[in-house]
Amino acid sequence: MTADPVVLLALLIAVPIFGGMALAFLGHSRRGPGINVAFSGLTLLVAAALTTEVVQGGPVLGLGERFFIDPLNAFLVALTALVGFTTALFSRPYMRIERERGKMTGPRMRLFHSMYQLFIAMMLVALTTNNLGVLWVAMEAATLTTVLLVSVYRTPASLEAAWKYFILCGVGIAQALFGTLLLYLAADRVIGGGEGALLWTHLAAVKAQLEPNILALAFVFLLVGYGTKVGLVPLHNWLPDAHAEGPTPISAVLSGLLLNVALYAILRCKVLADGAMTNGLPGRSMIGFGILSVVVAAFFLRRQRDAKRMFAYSSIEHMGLMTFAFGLGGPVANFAGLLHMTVHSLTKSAIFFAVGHAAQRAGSQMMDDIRGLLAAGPTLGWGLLLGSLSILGVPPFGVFTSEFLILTSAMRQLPWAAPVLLLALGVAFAAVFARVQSMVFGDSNLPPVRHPPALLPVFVHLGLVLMLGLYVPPFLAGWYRQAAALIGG
Amino acid sequence: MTISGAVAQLLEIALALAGAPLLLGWVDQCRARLQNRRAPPLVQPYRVLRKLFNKESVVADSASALFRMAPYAKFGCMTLACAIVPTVSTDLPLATAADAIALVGLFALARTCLALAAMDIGTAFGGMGARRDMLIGFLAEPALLMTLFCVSLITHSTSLANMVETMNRRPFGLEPSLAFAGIAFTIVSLAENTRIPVDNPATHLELTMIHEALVLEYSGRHLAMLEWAASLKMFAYSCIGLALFFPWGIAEIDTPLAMITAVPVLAFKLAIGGVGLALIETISAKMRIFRVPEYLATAFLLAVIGLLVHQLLGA
Amino acid sequence: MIHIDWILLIAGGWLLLAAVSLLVLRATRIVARWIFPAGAALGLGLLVVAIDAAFSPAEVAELLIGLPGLPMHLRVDALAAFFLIVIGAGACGTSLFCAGYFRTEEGTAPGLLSFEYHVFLAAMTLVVLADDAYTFMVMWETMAVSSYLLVTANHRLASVRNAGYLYLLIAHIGAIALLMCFGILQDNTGDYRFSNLRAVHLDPVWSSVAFGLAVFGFGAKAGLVPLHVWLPEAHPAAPSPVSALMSAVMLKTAIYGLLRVCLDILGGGPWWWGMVLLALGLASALLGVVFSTVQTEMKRLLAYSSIENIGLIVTGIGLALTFHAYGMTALAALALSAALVHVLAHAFFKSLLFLGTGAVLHATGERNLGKLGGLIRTMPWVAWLVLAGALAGAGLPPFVGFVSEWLLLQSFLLTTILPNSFLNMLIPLVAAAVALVVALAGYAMVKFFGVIFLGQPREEKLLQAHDAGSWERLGLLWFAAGVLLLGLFPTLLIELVDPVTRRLVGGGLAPAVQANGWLLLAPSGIDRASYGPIVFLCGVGAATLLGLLIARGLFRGTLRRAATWACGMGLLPVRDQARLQDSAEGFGQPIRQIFETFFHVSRELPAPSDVRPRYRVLIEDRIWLGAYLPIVRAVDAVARQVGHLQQGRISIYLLYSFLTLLVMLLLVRA
Amino acid sequence: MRALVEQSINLYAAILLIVSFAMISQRRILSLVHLYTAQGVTLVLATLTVAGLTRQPDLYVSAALTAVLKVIVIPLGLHRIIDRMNVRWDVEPLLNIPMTMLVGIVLVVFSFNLAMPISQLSSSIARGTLGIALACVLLSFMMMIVRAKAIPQVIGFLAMENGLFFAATAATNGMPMIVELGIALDVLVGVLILSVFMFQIREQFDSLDIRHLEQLRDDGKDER
Repeated sequence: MTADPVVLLALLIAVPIFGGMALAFLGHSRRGPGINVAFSGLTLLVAAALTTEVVQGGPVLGLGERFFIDPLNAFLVALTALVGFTTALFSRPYMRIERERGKMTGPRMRLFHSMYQLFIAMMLVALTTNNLGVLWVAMEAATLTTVLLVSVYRTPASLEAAWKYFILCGVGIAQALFGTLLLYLAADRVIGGGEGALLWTHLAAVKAQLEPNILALAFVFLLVGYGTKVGLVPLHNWLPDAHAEGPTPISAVLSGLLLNVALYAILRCKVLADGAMTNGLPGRSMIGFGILSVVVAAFFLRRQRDAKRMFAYSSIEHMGLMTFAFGLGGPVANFAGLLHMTVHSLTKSAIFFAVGHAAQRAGSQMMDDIRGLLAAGPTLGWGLLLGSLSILGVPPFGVFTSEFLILTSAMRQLPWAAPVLLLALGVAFAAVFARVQSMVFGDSNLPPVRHPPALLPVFVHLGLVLMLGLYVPPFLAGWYRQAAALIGG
Repeated sequence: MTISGAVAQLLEIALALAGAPLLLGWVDQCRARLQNRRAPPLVQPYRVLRKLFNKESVVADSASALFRMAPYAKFGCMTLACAIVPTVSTDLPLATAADAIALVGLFALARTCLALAAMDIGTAFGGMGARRDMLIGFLAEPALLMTLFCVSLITHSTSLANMVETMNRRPFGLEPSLAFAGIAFTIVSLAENTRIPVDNPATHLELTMIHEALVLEYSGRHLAMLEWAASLKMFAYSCIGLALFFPWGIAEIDTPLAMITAVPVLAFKLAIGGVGLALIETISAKMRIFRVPEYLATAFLLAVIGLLVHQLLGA
Repeated sequence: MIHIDWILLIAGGWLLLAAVSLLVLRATRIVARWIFPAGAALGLGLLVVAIDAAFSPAEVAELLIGLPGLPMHLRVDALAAFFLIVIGAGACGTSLFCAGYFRTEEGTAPGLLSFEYHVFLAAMTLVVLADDAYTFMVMWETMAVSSYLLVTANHRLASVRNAGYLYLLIAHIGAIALLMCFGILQDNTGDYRFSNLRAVHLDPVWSSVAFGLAVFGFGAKAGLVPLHVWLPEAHPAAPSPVSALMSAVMLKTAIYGLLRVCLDILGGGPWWWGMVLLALGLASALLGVVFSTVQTEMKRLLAYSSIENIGLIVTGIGLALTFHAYGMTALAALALSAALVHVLAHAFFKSLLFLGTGAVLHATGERNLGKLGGLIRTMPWVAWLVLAGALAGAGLPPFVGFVSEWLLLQSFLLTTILPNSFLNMLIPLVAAAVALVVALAGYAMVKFFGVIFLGQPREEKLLQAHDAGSWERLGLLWFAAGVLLLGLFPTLLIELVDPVTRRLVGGGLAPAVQANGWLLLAPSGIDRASYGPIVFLCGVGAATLLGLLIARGLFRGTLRRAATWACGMGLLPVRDQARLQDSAEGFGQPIRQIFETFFHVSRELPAPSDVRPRYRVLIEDRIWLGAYLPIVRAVDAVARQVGHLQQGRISIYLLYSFLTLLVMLLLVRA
Repeated sequence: MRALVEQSINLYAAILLIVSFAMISQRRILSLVHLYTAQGVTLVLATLTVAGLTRQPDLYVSAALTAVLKVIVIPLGLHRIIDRMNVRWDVEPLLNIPMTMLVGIVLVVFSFNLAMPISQLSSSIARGTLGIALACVLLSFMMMIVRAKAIPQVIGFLAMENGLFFAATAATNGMPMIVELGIALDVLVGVLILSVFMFQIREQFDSLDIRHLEQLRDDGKDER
């Protein structure tokens, strides 16, 4: 197919926005979930077409330089569209059951579906925009949409979670805005005012001339700001609450996509900061945040009794690991970090699907109430078991691949850091696997549910992760390499 | 292998089979004399064997084939042991088949067979005997091995014939490590041959008996084989000790005729040894079964100290 | 390139069988009668190919899959080939046994079991073939996971679940250590091929760190003290054929890794490396054997005995490393050969014993030694075949267990004066300890065989025990034959390990051995030491025959069968008479007394007034109580402290963010 | 004349700072809203001034936006909420007020010396005010930390937004139009959502004291 990539780019953003509007009216109907799936599928198709275009034709820069696709965001766009689609598939039966149990009502369904589409749209905007200001706006918008999704059950717990999510992320994002402002200030002196001064491509072109002092300040604000959304310790506190109390599909996309997008934003800024500064401050601060997150999250894992909460902490741990990798820099570590982004979001969303369904059947998210998933439903049990093994870094799944690269390259670059990380990983393994095993094995206590779960996505994701563990497609590897070089190999 | 070698081999085996009970008789006689009792005749062991061969042998209902094979297996092992140890000559075709370590393995094999056989019937005594015997075994084997190592560190060889030759050839000199080894060896061989102070073959007191508990279920020809094997074992041990620590007068490959003189020399040495053994048994008292580990541990330590001494003084 | 292709084909075949068995998930007959025998055939094939490969030059191959820029590199050299032989032999016999074993599904569908089983086999094969760190780690962990799934086959039992958890956890921590080890070895080159790791030159400190990590990582898999705790839990939990494979083959892959990293990649090191291994090996051997003598559960007993044997192997390797450090090639070769031969020996007899316990378990449903006994009458096949394994395990001639023991002691004995007087003091002590361990192993084996198969049945149900089926017999027979034949032809074993020792320490025993013909094993000159198992066996046989003839000739009496005299207890019912026998606890009691310090013993003694008095003694591992539980407690304490970070108040959370910002800003200003 | 106008910007900046301090010290919620409105007005004036000096049409638009949003819509909304829920007083803040003021002064000093080197580099006419803007941001941040009720927290959040807006105007003569619009939209939506929340919280916990929202925790003290 030879569609104009720019058109596809426009479609990519238009489709979900339109879907959101449509579902604002149709979301509550019986066909609502179907429509949701349809729009997500359409988005996925557009993304696929765009991807093929980029694979053949290379990077795209369009719509008055406002939007672009380069190796760094190409795979993230595809990933977002894919996970968005599979999550829509999963949420179809899931939300039906929730509705029959009275946890969801018609208006809430409408809210859920339209906000879901808008959320996807905002993430795609954030990923594809070339304008750092727009990036900020999109991030904020994505936060707002998800706030409503987290609190959709209107239970005290979900309200509390949503409130914390809103306030903490709002404040964080505000700091990011200040950072963006400083960036603009710095660019202002080099390129002169106007919108061009916020276009990443322009900034990247002149990054060496940007004033280091301002950039340092700006990067701090951006790191702390977007870092809050990445869930870096000690800015992470909203994350477990939001994941645990929202509907499972939302937990899946939050962990699988939103965190990635936030990290992506940090990466964009890091490129500029690195260009301007010579003292490698960005790298070091990211390493610090990364290690702290991994270690703290590992110990938090030991204390969890709520399944979704536990895997939320595991997300913190893995985002920390990626941050560490990017902070480490160098072709290998960057490559590994990008790979880890991919496999983590696939695996983690798959896990949330499995856990969510299990919790729905058990009628409780407490892990002590969930028993014998293998006996209850082999696909469910195996999905959770394999998913957890994969996320814990057991080969031949892709998570191991990236961890292997990250840790082996860290071992000689930061000999003191690698053991700490590995210790934390050991603790995390012990903590998570003990729980998972008790959930998966033994005799089942779960009643059946009326609608068969859509667990196909689980195995699609795990299959992809398995593939990435044994074989990375050349074009993907190519993107990773170029992106790694872009981030500063 | 040479003709003389074959001759020597056959001579040794014949000598062992014929002479082993005699040695037993001699020791008993000496002991009786030392304890001024009326001594049994020298040929008493032969009479015992004949008596047993003429009695009926009773086999337990629950006994498996293992039970009936064990006595012959033990007899075989002991015969081979006697065949390997250079008593009259070091030019033995069979000696290459097993060196010192393999010899220890041979003894262990025999012990294991008998222990299993004892457990086969499934009486309280059998199990008890097996347990005690294995206990002694696992302590005695390493000690025996260590004593042999002491010698082989000097001779740089573990093949018995070679060890004996080297010991024989080297100029007479005091070797402290050998002293330790010798004492250790004596202790071990007392334990291994179920003599006082470890065990008393003359009693059947269930609290104390070890070897007798093992063979309690045997009778008739099986018991005869076991008795004979026991005497062979004692013969073998004595010969090892004599050959390693008093290696004089043993024929070598280049001096086959020395065999003729070797036999009386051996008889003489054995007689002395028997007296010594009887003496030890007379002056020492039987110890409690729980003390045996300490006793054998002493032997083990002595042997190890022997090794260390050898290393310290440098060979 | 022929061998490696064949080997890959076989591994692929196993994977194919795995896939197929997923299709016939519940068709027990098909799985048992077709898939497992096919797997056995592949194992035999691997054995043959590997034997041929051992004597031919190294071959390499690349797979299409793997990391971008790092396809999976495979390589079969002498070392790999030797361990492939172990895998092939083990897989062949065990699969044969499995064909008869998995009649009923134990918690997991037979198809699934066979899937995990064959993936396990393939993974082990590829671990040995791997020629770059990534492939190695992937296969290593695949092996761990598949075996974990096999261990937890019967996951409805809590004990099995816990055992599996402990196993996978320790395996994973070991793998993490290996990860760090390879991270050091690749030394920032970003090139993980072993050829490159060999080429990299590390400074001594780093290489010693790498060595330490390798010992930790592989020790965790091999069950070296103090990382052995998973072994006695996992082996009893697993189905017996799986225990057999894990104990006989999987532990050996750890030995392989140790050799590969320490001797091949790092190319040896300072003398104290050897001492470290020596110490660890001896500790494991002693602890393992002492614990195995006091066990009351047959598979735990064997598991501890595995720890002991691994300890002996590692001791040999340590000795070899020491000699290698001083350039004493011949001695290093001798010690290494001893270790390798023991690898093979242990693979055979331990499989035999574990499979035997499997047959017993199936026939009686009883794993507690206190409830077994007298099975030699109801299941003669199993009993007599297992006897061979037990004797080999006790290190008795003429079985294979003795050969390795003999070689090991030789390598201690023929120590010419080392340039290090401290070592000269040490070596004899080590030799003494080894001798002690071997003797104790005999004790444990007598207990194992005697209590299970001899004496009177301690339960009525044992009288109905049925002997093993034909497939199971075939499997047992395979290993029993191996145990005997390998013991009778040690020269062949030496030929087999010769290429490996040449590869690793640059010297071999083959020439010296060939000089004396195939009858006689004399690795260092016939006048120094020699052992001829065949002559030995013939000698014993002939003498036994002689004894038999003499007895027959002289015997005048008659032979009569009668009930045993049990001190007048004959009036008791049979069951209570059987109670008079030594129990498993009783048999272990002397050892328990002598080595009291090893255990943490808690007794439950009956009071004089007890109506139904009972005596229970619980024996625990001091290491578990003293090292592991504190770690768990520490982690929990830290976790509790960390938990306070998330104490619910939003103001505090905002404060975190605020302070973080301020701190970062200060850092920037500074 | 021009000089005078330029200095007027600094005056507005000073007013903003004072208002921020007043907010910290103010207990009555209603007067908090008033202060917020005052802040908005100052902001509008400042924006207009800069617009007039730099002849930038964008700035007029953003000034208008500010006027509509932060002077009219949001304060009205807040008033209605306060009436509906009749919450007049904030409970005692977590940190007593004099203490807060002290910390606030420290923050001002800190942000001044942080912004000093940068504002030298700024090409804007109002470069000196960057430090003040930063100070406002940090002060509102602190206010959010110490206040224990939902509404003051929200007002703090909005004040923070104002500080940022002022920074944008002063330091860089305003962000590009598209960004300004986006930000304004986000703020609007955010306020809407927050007000919805406040009603929901109210009906769930029948109080706006956010110290009820402390059930999700991992320090083992939870009763779940």
